[in-house]
Amino acid sequence: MDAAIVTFYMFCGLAVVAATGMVFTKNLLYAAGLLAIVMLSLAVVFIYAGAMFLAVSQILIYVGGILVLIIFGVMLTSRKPGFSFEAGTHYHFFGWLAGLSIMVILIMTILDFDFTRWMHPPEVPDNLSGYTSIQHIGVLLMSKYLLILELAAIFLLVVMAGALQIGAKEEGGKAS
Amino acid sequence: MEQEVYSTLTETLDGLGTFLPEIALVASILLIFALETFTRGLSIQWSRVMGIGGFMVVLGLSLLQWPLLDSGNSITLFEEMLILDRLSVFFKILFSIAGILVLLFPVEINGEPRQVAHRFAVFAVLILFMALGGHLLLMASNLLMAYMAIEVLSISGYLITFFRFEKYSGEGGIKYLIFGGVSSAVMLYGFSFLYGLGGTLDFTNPDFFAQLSVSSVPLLVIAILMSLAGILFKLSAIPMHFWAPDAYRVAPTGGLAFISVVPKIAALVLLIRLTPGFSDILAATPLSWMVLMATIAMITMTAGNAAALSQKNALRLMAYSGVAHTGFLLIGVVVLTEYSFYAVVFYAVIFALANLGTFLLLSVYRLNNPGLEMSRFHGLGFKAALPAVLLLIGMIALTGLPPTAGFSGKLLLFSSVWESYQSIGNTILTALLILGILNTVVALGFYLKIPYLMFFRPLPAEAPRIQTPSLIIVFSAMAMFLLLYIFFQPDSLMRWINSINFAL
Amino acid sequence: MIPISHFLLFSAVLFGLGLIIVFTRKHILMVLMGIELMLNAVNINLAVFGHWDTKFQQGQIFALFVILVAAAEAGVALAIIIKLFKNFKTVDLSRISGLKD
Amino acid sequence: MTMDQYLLSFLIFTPIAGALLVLILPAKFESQYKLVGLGALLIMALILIRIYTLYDPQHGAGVYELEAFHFVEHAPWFTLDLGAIGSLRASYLLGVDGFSLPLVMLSVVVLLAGVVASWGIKKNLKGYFSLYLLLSGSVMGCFVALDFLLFYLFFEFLLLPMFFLIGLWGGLRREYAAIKFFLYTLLGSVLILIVMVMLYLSVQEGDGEAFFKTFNMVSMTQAENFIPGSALDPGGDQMLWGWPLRWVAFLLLFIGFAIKVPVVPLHTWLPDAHVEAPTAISVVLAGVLLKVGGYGILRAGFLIFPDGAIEFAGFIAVLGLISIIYGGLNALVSKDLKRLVAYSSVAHMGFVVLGLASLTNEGFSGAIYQMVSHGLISSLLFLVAGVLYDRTGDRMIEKYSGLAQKMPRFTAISVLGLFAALGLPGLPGFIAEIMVFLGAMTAAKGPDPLFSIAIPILATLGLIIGAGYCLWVLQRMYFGKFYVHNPAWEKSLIDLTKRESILLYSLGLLILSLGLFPSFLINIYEGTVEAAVSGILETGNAILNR
Amino acid sequence: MEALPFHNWYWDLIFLGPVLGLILGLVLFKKKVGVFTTLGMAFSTFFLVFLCLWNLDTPVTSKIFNWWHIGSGQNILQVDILFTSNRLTLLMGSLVGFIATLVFWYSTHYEALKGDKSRYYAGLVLFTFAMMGIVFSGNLLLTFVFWELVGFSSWFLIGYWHHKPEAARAARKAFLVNRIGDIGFIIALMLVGVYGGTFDIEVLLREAHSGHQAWMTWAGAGLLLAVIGKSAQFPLLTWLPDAMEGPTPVSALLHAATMVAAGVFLLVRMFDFLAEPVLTTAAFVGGITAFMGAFAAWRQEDIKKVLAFSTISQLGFMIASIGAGYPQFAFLHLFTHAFFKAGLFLGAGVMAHHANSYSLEAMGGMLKKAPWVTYAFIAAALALAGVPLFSGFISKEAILAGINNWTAISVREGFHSSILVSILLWSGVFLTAVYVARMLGYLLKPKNETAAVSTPNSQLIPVVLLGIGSIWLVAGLLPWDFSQAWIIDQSAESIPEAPIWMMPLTISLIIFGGYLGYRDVHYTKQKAFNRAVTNLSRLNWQLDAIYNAMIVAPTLWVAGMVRIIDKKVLDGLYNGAVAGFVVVGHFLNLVDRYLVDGTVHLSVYVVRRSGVLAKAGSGSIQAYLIWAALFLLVLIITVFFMFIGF
Repeated sequence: MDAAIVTFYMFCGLAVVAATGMVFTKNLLYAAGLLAIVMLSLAVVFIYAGAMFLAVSQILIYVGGILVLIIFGVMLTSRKPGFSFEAGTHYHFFGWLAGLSIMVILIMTILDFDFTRWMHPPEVPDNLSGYTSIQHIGVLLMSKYLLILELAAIFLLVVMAGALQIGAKEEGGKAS
Repeated sequence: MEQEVYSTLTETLDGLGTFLPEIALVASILLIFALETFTRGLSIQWSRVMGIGGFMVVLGLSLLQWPLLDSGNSITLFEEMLILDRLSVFFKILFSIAGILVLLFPVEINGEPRQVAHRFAVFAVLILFMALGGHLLLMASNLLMAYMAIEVLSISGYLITFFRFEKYSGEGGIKYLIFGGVSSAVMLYGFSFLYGLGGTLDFTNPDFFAQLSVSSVPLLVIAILMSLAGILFKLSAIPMHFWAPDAYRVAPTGGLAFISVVPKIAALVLLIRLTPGFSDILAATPLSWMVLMATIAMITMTAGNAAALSQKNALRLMAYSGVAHTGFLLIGVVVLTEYSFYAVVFYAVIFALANLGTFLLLSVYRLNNPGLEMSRFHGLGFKAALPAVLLLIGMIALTGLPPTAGFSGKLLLFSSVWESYQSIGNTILTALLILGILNTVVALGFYLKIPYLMFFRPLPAEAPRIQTPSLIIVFSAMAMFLLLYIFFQPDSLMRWINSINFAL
Repeated sequence: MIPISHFLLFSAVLFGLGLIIVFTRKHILMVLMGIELMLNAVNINLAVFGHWDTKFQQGQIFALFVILVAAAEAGVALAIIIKLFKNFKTVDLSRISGLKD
Repeated sequence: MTMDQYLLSFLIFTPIAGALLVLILPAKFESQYKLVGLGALLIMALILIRIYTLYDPQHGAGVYELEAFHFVEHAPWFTLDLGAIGSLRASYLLGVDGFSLPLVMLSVVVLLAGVVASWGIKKNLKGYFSLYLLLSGSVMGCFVALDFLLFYLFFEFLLLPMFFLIGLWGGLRREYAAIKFFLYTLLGSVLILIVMVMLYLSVQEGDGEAFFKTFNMVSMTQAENFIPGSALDPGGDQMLWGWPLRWVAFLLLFIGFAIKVPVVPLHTWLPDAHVEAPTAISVVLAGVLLKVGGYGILRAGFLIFPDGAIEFAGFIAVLGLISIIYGGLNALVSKDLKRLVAYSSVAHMGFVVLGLASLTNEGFSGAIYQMVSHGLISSLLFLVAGVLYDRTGDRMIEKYSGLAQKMPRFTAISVLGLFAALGLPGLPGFIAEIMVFLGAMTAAKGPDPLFSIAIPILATLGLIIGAGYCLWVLQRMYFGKFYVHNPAWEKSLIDLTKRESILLYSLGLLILSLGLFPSFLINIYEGTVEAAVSGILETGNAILNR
Repeated sequence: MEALPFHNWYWDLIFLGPVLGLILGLVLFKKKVGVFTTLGMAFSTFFLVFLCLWNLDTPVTSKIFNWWHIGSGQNILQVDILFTSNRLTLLMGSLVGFIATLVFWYSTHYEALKGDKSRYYAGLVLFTFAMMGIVFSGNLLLTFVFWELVGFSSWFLIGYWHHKPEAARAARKAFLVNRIGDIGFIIALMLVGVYGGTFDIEVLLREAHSGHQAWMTWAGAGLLLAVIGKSAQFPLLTWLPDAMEGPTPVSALLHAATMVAAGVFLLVRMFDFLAEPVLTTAAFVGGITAFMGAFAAWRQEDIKKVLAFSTISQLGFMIASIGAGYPQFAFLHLFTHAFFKAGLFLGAGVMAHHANSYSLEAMGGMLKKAPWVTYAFIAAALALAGVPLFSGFISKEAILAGINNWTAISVREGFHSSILVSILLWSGVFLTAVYVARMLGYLLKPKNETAAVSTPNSQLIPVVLLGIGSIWLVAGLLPWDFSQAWIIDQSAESIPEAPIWMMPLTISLIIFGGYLGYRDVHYTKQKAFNRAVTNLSRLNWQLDAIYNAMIVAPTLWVAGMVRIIDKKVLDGLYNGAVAGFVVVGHFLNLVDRYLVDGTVHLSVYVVRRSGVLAKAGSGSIQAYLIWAALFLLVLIITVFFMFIGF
């Protein structure tokens, strides 16, 4: 077996194990760490899917941004004496029932599906032969997806403003 | 490659001319931000003026787009990202009007005055932003675009929900957010399969559905069902409605009026655009689109009504009312005939109008009764008759009784169901019809509850004084008048709708 | 060449685990993490399907925007959670229930 | 006089204008509101007199041809383009024929009586009189509208004012009663709505250039206006759940109106609503609103679906019979005077249903006559109950005895009312009932096995029961030793005041003259009845034997 | 005699005399309203008698106007105001007028009517007016109108003393029982109107004459039922004794000429219309009633009750006679009966005034107190008993002869039970003698009271006149030969021969009965059998109790049940419908709990039951999510099953 393929399955396994750990761990910080592991593993998986750009973004935004945000959140919301990073569970029966059944159904349907269309490697159009996928994506972002990109910019701006307004301290000494 | 980039950019530039309303929205957002940042902060009045001005401009520009498009025409923009047709323009106009009204609502933000001004500026921006999301979703012809637009609507919704800055704001907001997050994740999962099986994200592309229908298997059904989850979430249809009561309970009334109208109608339009394709590809599977949507519609309207019956809070009641109305709106996409298309568009307009008017009036009552608990409506009808009577009209319109346009809407909707039953003969349509009509009766039970309390219960001794901001009364009166007028002259509205091209 | 179905199965498992986390964990941040997990699962799908969409790379770009939106959402969530924590002194979802009929 | 063309519109809009006037007048003029109400009703009465003098039965019978209607007003209302299936047209179409004119006349009288009876209302006059006038306008509209949508509009419009009038000015359990009334009637109107939808999608009319789907009720009566192949096409064979669709539609329509009539077992809203409503509203409810149901069965049910009418005549007759007996028996054991009158209404309206079901000249005549006579009689009786209630605030039969000694004039008018209710000859109820009996007997000759001779014969039992409760009330309340439950009432029990006397005596006089000179009324509608009956039998049998 | 040309305004004179008198009296001189009314009545009566003289044998039917009609052309159903003048109606009208005049006159000084008599006279006038209407009406529907009006005015007059609870009850009972009979009339009307196509009596009679049809039998049966009610025949006879609660003159009018006579008159009038089975039934009904009434009269304590039951019994004779096919004899008896019964009642009224009571015990020594009245009373009583030389003898003889003949024919045809009617009638004759003698015995029992009260002329003269009217001359010249009675139309039908043994038999029965009855006054021994008979007689065979138990109580029970159905079931259905899809098991519980609290509470209840959707248990967002997911799952699984082919 090809070493690359083994690596792929390893990382897949790692991610699944880490995610399963997230399900069971009591400690929030552990969970955050496990999530980081999942995301990093995913970055590897993305590479196997031929999505280099995405892999990089994954590490940058997810691990560097979102996860940090979450850890911030964990810290900020545990400013209580005697607080451990414990987080309990509930809805054991129905939660697991719903989640597991959906998972099983998804797995079953995927196994059921005939993927012959995706057996052959993708064809690269002639006019793109000179570009790497990252370059191509860059160009696309600035041309075809320009609108979305701009939208995303506005999106982030507004969300930031809103989030700031919400998260900001109350003025006039009413801050708690 | 360069050439392609060049042509794409040229096309994008050319397209900007038909993108003016959205540009105006963005411009107003930026303008408010700029003024907020570079001056000492906008006063409430100024934010209001800016926001309303923005919406006015958008309204004007949208109106200009109307004659631009002949009834048959549609323009695709930005490399098949967007599609501009009369349907979207029609609702853009509606959204702008709604936006203007929403910014007129009394300010319900808690806090110290200067902060309130800041917050209101952001609030105005969020409303504008939500309108932008609405516009984009109306025009979306691409799953990516649709996703982005839905997220714009969602996130601005979460934020707006918080914008009373009271104790429970956080709870309502976070519930909304978690529910929205999960449902958009589910939807995305569905989208990912649609994308994978269809080969493209552009659902106006004939290839998309052609490819999809090749693979008519359980996976496809699941993908469609999961994609629907997000759309149903925006529509607040069952089972994706659970966020509504809590979010409605805390959101500022104005924002609420917008949340209850814009995402719903925009998502409906998306659904209308998807319906022909979906029902075609599902035709090969045992699950028929008609049965699926009819079931969801029936459950939605029934459960919404049933749940609304027990509510003790006007806002939660309105939330469930919205759910029930979603059920009725979904009737339109059960069978997308030309008639039902007209009917559902008509109904959507009436619903928006009635909802806006009702929320306007509720905002009046909310000044003294921040939670809008029904127990504090007792006897208010005699204290201030005019808003009470207007509210009564609004509620009648929401119920769907004459002499309000709510009745005309329901009449057309039911007629369309009957008409398609006549031509198709599927019994689920009769079930839908009967259930829908019975639900109208049930709906009366809760819609009349507030007027009932206002007129039939004695005024408590320590009743609060009712402030009646004249502007709001005037606008709500106009809304109610319109509802009455459209009942008597439905063709005045229908003429517009008729000129929307059904072929999409 | 790894079969596409393996990617998809992997993503399905992650998605399911995310769902279970969302359903069963009491802590809001855990729920958020669950959502992120689900979004990641989606991204795998998008990326792997995007591999065949060489012309427009829609999958990757979609995934990119998903990450972007997820970040924004997390930001908003955090802001709300902080406020929530101020008011309720807890982030335990089972104990945040001020809004009931 | 050109104004004569618009008499019906005036009839509708005079009270509505009055309602607006009441709304506009500031609270300073509160004591004048009732005068506005009275004025509006008096103007309506004048308009009615004008209509009556101009009405010439020779001009036409109405029913099937718009030209044969009287005082027709026809204006476009709206036209909706519905895409591929064509356009939909509603019009402002008014007109009266022999069916509607008697009821219009009745309504004006009863509403006038109601406004006089409202003199004593103390609470929130503005609301009361504006709603009352609104109700008056809607009632008029119901009877003169010939466009189904317009009719439906007015029909629904009866609902809300009534809801508030009962719910705000009613008795102790007024809210329960109001809601019950509302839900029941709404259910009925929803059923009617379904059929209306089916109908307008099936019926078309042309204006020379194009065809329109139409709400025109007169067009709906003619088979050739149905679009071939449409759901309700008489020539087609559309089925729903194994039943011909036209039958289903007819039944829905019938049930919808039967709630309003009310027909047992759909009547339970009525006793509550009547008992709890204020006097004037009970009067209007019994005197006018129930007739809308009967009128609807006739105008919308029987004329548009003659096949259904023939098919279900036996069934409907049985329902009418049950109403007669059932309502009577209930009245027999009622302890509350108003409840007794309310149940007697159920019984009396049962005669209307039976008469209609007979599908004969006699039956139809009797049904219309019964509607008018019951309108007046029940109004009188409710006013009588109201007089007592005004004095003491209690209507329990057992709490009074020997009232005749204290209140002879009141007793006299009560005797008239109660004997009219039990169908004493010389009073209008008798004429109506005998006509209904004749009609039912004629129908029993027909082939319908369900409509057997037992129906008219059993229906006569209703007369005994009616005599039973009427006389029992007289014996228990008015005769015997004077006794009242509460000694304090002795002082408050005075004989009729001048206003009450005028009101009650003039109603009594009307009842008496209707009983003695029935031709006055019969002349108005006999042509219409004949045209309708022969038309229903002809087209109905043609459809059924197709 | 040459007939007079008949003008329509004659009817005005006949009908409006008393009415005008009443109005004039009310307007001019309220205190003397009785006098005016009497004069008016007398005028009309004179006119009628005058018409009798000239027009007796020239039937005239005049149409006054068309009251209403239905339909047109061939199908028209006309209801005209028709009045018929023929032998029967004119005679009856004169009789009614005569008796009414006397009663009106008598009432002017009737002491028990204190103060304002306008209400009383209005009632009387209406009563007479309605009776005249029945008599002359040529239209069956119109007859019914007057028929009911008679009922109404009897209700009014019986309940004249409305403050007396018994009077009020009696009035209601009278009207209600009559109403039951009227059902028959209405059914007859329906059949006549629908199958006959006209209400014109003459036309109907003509039609029936040319051949009976099946519907006529039923219509006739309906009419018989109506007559049974109005003429107080078995089984609807209980109201008449109670009707004694009204003023005595009213009783006189009611028993003699108006109310109960109307029934017999109707049968006579419609005789040709009645089919064979109806007549047979009538014979039996009459026979039974004649016996029952006579028996019930036997041991009554109250003189008015005795008279009331005697009326019932005598009416039974008449109905039986009609049933046997001899309407003329019935009419003859009606005629004679009118005189002597009015005399008896009016006399009883005077005597009761003297004795301050209607009790038989108190009646003694009347001969001293009011000799003329008593003589007249005795004459009338003897006529009632059918003693020869009095009018009653002639008419009763006629009836018995008729019955005898009928029985003979019937038995010959194999209808043996017809003998029963004969036996019943003969026993009736016997019992009549018994109770008359008993009554007279009480009356003549010496008593030492001398509180003489003078009798006003207005009362004395009518009583005496009626007493005179009780002798045979009123009926015919020969006191023993009924066939020569001047009322009998010799041409009309065959007059049966009375068998030779009949007259001796009747006379001996009367003598024997009279003896027994006279002894009964002094009969004091309390034997068990005697007590039982007394109870049975006095309580009129327990009919009231039986009817109460068998009809009234069940009706009220049914009504109560219906009420419960209405409240529980139908209201419950409504409330249940509001409740929606609540499981059936909860249904009854629901009705009980929420019947009163009503809709609003109910809807809340519904939602509490079905509100899982709103609450999802805990109100937590994750529960919501799980619900949504489960919903999705259900959908998906359904779809999978669809794929499999479920």
